Amino acid sequence: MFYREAGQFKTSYIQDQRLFSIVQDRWFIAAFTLFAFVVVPIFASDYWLQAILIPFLVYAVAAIGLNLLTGYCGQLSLGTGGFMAVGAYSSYKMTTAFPDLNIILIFLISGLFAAAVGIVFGLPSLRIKGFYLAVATLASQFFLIWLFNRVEWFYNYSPSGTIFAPPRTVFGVMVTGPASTPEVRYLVSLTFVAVLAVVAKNLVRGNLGRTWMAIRDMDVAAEVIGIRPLRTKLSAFAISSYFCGVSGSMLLFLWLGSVETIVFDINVSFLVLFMIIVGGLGSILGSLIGAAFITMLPIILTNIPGLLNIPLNVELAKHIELMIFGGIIILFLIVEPLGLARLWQIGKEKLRIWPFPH
Amino acid sequence: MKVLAAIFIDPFVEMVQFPVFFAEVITGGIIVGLMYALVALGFVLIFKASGVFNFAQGVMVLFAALTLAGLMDNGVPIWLAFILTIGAMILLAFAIERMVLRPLINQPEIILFMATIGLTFFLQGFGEMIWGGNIRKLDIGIPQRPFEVGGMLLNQFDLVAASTAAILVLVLALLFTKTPIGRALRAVADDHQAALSVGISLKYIWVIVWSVAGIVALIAGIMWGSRSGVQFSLSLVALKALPVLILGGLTSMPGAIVGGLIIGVGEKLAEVYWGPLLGGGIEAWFAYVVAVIFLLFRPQGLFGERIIERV
Amino acid sequence: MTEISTAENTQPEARQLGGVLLKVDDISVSFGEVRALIGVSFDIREREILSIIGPNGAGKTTMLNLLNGVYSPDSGTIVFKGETRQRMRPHESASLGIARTFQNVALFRGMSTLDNIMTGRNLKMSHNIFTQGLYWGPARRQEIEQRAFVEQIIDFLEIEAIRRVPVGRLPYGLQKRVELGRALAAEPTLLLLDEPMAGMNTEEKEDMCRFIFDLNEEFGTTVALIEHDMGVVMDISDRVVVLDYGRKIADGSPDEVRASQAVIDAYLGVSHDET
Amino acid sequence: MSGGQNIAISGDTIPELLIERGKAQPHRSAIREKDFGIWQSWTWEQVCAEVRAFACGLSEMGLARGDKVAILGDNRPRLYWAMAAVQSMGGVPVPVYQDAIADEVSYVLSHAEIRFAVLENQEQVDKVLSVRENSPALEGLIYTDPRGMRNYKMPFLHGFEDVVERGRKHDAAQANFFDGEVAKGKGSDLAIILYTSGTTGRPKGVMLSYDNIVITARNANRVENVREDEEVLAYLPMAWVGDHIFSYAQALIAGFTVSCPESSDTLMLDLRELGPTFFFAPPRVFENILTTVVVRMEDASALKRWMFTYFMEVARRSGTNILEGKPVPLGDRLLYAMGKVLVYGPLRNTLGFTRLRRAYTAGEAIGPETFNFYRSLGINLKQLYGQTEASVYVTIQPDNEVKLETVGKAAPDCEIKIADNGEVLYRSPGVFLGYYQNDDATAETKTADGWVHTGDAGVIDEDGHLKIIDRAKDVGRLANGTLFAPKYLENKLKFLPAIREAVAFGDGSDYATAMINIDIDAVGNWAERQGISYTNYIDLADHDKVYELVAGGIRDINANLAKDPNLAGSAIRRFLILHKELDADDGELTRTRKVRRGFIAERYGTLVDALYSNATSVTVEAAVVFEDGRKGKVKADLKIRNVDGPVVAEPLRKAG
Repeated sequence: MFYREAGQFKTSYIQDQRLFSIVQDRWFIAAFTLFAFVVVPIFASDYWLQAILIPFLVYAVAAIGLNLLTGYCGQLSLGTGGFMAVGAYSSYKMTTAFPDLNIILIFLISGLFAAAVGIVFGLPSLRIKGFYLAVATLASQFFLIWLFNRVEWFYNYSPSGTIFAPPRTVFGVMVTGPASTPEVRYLVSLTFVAVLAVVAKNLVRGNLGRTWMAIRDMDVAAEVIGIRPLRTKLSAFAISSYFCGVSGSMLLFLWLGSVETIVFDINVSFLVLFMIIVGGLGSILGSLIGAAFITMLPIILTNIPGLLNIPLNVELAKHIELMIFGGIIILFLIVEPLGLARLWQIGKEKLRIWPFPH
Repeated sequence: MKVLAAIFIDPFVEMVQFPVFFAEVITGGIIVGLMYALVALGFVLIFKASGVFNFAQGVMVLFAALTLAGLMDNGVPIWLAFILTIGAMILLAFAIERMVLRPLINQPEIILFMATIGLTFFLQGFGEMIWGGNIRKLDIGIPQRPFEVGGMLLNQFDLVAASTAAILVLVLALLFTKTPIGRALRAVADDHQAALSVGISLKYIWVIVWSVAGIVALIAGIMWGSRSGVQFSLSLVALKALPVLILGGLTSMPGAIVGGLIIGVGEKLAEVYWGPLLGGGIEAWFAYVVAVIFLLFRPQGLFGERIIERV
Repeated sequence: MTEISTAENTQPEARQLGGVLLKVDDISVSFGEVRALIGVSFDIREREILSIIGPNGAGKTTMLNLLNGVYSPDSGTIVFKGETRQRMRPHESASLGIARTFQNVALFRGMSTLDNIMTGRNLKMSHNIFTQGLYWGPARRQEIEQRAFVEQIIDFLEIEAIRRVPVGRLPYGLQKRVELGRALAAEPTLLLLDEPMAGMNTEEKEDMCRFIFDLNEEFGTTVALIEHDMGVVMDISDRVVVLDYGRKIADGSPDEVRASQAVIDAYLGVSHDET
Repeated sequence: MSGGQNIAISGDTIPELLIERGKAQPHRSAIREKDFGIWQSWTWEQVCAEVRAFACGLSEMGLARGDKVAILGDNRPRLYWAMAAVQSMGGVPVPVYQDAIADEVSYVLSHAEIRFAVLENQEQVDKVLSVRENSPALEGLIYTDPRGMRNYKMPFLHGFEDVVERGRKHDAAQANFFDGEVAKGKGSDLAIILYTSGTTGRPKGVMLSYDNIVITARNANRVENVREDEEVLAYLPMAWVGDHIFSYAQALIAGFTVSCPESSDTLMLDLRELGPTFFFAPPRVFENILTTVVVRMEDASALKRWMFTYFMEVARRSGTNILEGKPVPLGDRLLYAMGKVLVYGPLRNTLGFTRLRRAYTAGEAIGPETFNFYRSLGINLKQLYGQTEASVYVTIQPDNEVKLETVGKAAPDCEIKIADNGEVLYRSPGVFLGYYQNDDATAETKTADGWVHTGDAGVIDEDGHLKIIDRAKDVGRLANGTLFAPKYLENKLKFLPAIREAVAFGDGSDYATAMINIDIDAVGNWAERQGISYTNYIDLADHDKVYELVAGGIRDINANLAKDPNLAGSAIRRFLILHKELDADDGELTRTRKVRRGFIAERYGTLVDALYSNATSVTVEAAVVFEDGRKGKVKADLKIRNVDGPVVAEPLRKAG
């Protein structure tokens, strides 16, 4: 309805292949970005930032990462939590070892560690597929968590086994540690999400992304046209883990401030998996939507009884929440396996050809 | 040098020096292994017949145990509680077939897999909502008395558990090979279309399989439950059953047993003899790593059917 | 088809076939008890269109799978461009310049026509993650270049209209065409087509024939294809190899093959879909 | 200067203008072609270079001044360049309809003594090769698309690029040759020969001079305020004068960009992408688009359909007025504004008309619904009246003076007069030189003092708008001398939804009458709503209510006619509804579904007589060909109905 595409013709492939080729879309994105960067930090309460927006952003990065691996390359992984842990712990080690190193830089490097680990645990994908692989990734999950639990070196021998985000500044602004304001941490997280999302989008629309999807859709045919299965899968594992790693660092430094290994246990892996199922497998946008949905859900669920002032003891609420979670996942798989992103896409198409139905 | 010795020499020396203890460790491993096998069996059943990798098997174990324990705590006589629980599991099977499997028929198996993960959450929430989240004791009167054989301590309970597992496997094996249902199940497993064409209702098959899996889960639940109480952690046992499963091969019942034993024993040995070196607690991942390394050399598992790519 | 329509007013040069491009030497392969191919030998010559025919289960597809490394022979050798090899991975054969299509279309269903064919260019593209992630510099440039090349294939196969359509939604005939496009994108020296016209109506078959002719003409691509429609085979082939129960029973020009007693027997022996 | 920001360029011939344009705006895009998925563009500078090179190449091949060069193919940049190149060398391009069959092509080739032919692709090459021997003058063929040409080894076949190459060398050798040749051209020179597919006999080659084309185009650009930022889709045949003026001459003079679609079957998509600002199409195209809109809306959700119909109603009420800046009640303005967001805007977008500043239609009478539909959407759709012989423009509807039934006012510098027999004559700078090698034809069409017979009968209404009423030869007079234009009446009748076909009589009689074919679908629906049951066409056609319906329509038409003093007399007094649908298989219609009045008049003589008696019914027995080809007879009693129109005695008496 709002689209006016007549006359938006392309005279070069550059125009034709740009990220948002429709003018109206570009306006929308611009407006939205402005809103997210300017309006939100001004008006959002600390609760909103700390309890909803920042977690959302942190998980969004992980979700994008997992979607690259599972949604685009078709390799189901249950090891997300482990890779996030690698990011968190490696950045913790780095920043405590080199306090002067720019924290942003550390985030980016921590991703590399996760990527390396990802490659190691991706190796089995050469030989094993599907469920077997999924289980293999569980191995990484358990092993890594165990590792960070047992090897005191990782948490600098602190008796509690907890790691803390030390105060660090960027351009004189305090971005981590107890003294940092939620606004700042929100903005940093948002920047990471924005940049990484674009990077991911570029990857999947480029040659690499196509080879991933080729492997996903029909690996035999893919190999026949010259795609090297191992290299392709490993690249997916590496990049996916990179995203998860950065997400892990963000979780420690920009959200919680202090974590123990329990934070990264198997349930995180499931949580992120749910995000991409609900959001949409094989869609970057979907990863974001899914992350938003799953982070909001519990908050909504816990608030509903309050709003309807139905007395509900905490434990019961917890159980119901679990049920609803599971229910929603099954529902989505049945109703719209391609997730919310698909619904969004359909809606957009309808607007483009409005008033015609198809 | 010291380290290498600690890894490659000392443990074995130890084993030889204290054979009885070693034997105890082994038997302990076997028992645990059989318990794993019990859980793994549920997976295999469902996977064989419906091609679904039922991640929820573990929670079914918890659910079954919870129901049984819950009923008994409310004064229901054991035999009735047992029957009621079985009924509940069959009901559950129906519900799952109707609400999850049927709508998702012909979907890629990975989707079904994810659905069972959703199911896991749902069942856990459901079970705990009804019976509460706190730990329950489950005592169905299996004697726990320890006794000694050839100098090593054994527990009657363990023997019971072991034999139950063994019997169960035997029964299932018969069910699958001898009865018409079993043959039908296998037909479905091999080729849905074929199965349908010979007039076997998929729906019917699935309900049966999931019911049987439910009952298996109940048994496993009883075993684990009476051992270490009924609580959420029970469903984690399932996670441990996964490596057993891929080790044995997703489609092989003997595989599940053997896999269970290997994992059980291996894990115990590793924990006892090598664990200390690594700061202990290695059974958290040992099973997985073993399984993965093994898979690298035999992707289809011990007894799994070979996957051949058709072009 | 092209040739016919212009026959009366042109002097089409006699098709001169080059030297041997690929040599199959005494190949045998079996799966378990099944002996799929037994001591088969023949060669494919540069710039020719070679048809491999035979009753169902004669081992035709298996032969293609051997040629591009999906299977490896139990015994015998394959010499391609002068180099002998026992076994190799499909992606290696792809980088050597062998492309193929499949009997039952093997497209990447999640992708559009354009992306499918673009994927066919993967060997021509770099894998630098950083430039791709930023969609900047070389990465962007190569995307543009390859797009331009792919568009020529789209133009060649006359599928402009379905450029953006997810291949899953396309009718069978068009899917086959897209798959051919994906194979062509690799600029192969040897193109293996597994029943390119199966399940097509007459018109689609004519189109497909035209494309096979044209690509053989324009790009000088050598084509080895499996086909059941004898009319087509006799029409477009320079030479024909006939397999029956894993053995080669004839090999030669369409006319020679048509005359061969062995072939006649083989085809009388089987009573089904041929021609 | 029109459009303000336009850069005016001077020059008498197309080549001069092209060079000027190239100098004036070297880097502005001149032409585009949807190819390989994007709109490949060429700047004026590049176009000049291509034309220059190709021109030199042609003369290398021996093209001499005055030589005729055929251009055959879809709208393609290279073919347009070829035209310009030929003109630069003093040659005469002769575009041929790309879908013409071999012997039509053959006729043009030989009649115009073509020496060279520039052909789009293998298909066209094959076509020409098949008839080559009939035209001895033909020396060289040039093809622009090498696809499939590999095996064509004839010496007289050349690829476009090769010719360009040769041209470049030649140009490098003697740099000022090209400009020299261009300089030789004069405004009065023959610029192009356009063959008009005459309704009867062989096509005639209309010779147009540079003056004809350039001056006409300049005028058109001025009055229609055509600017250099226009976008035009060149999709109508290059051999048709319209395309030559709109997307060749006017484009060059105004300096706007012309775009060629990818292929005929992607036309609508390309149209949507391009979003032209300047669009010409014959009525049927507009009608087809409207039909698809209706069809596509049918399977929309109920809510959407309601919204659509509601706002289209709003548009029908006030859209046109708003477009023409007439006063409209505030309420409607608001509704219309809302509709713009919800319906009109999106609809124009999906049709590709978002940026449309003006759209033209001509050639046939356009139906009221269609015409009003577009105008009510805020699309400035206008009718014009033109001919190849006039370099298109004879009359055009000025903005805000658009009337459905007229074709507008005289184009600039164009004089119009109506001959006594009602035929329209015009004289304008665009008037053609003559028919190529057909002086007789020229003589009978064009008077010594430059007036051209259009062959159409028309009248000029009070505010000076020309109204075309029929072919001149078909126009007759009633006994009392008032003008009688059957086609005009028939069109008016046909535009009634209830009527499918109509045949009007009256020449030499006291009053006009008509035979009607009802539209079985439209009337059928209406009948169901009225609760009228019927079994088949005859049954329905015979129904009194149906007669009533038709009579009502005719009454309105008569009222409408009464407004026009020239036509008031020809009100329809009596009519009957035919017992069978007129059918091409029975020879009652031409294959293009035009009624063959004469044939019908004699076949149904009895009916005609009855119409002019005062019988109230007549028995008819007509031969029909059934579906299965069997011939048979149908017998029926047909009612004849009088229509009591408004009394229009006055003009009758005057005329008498």
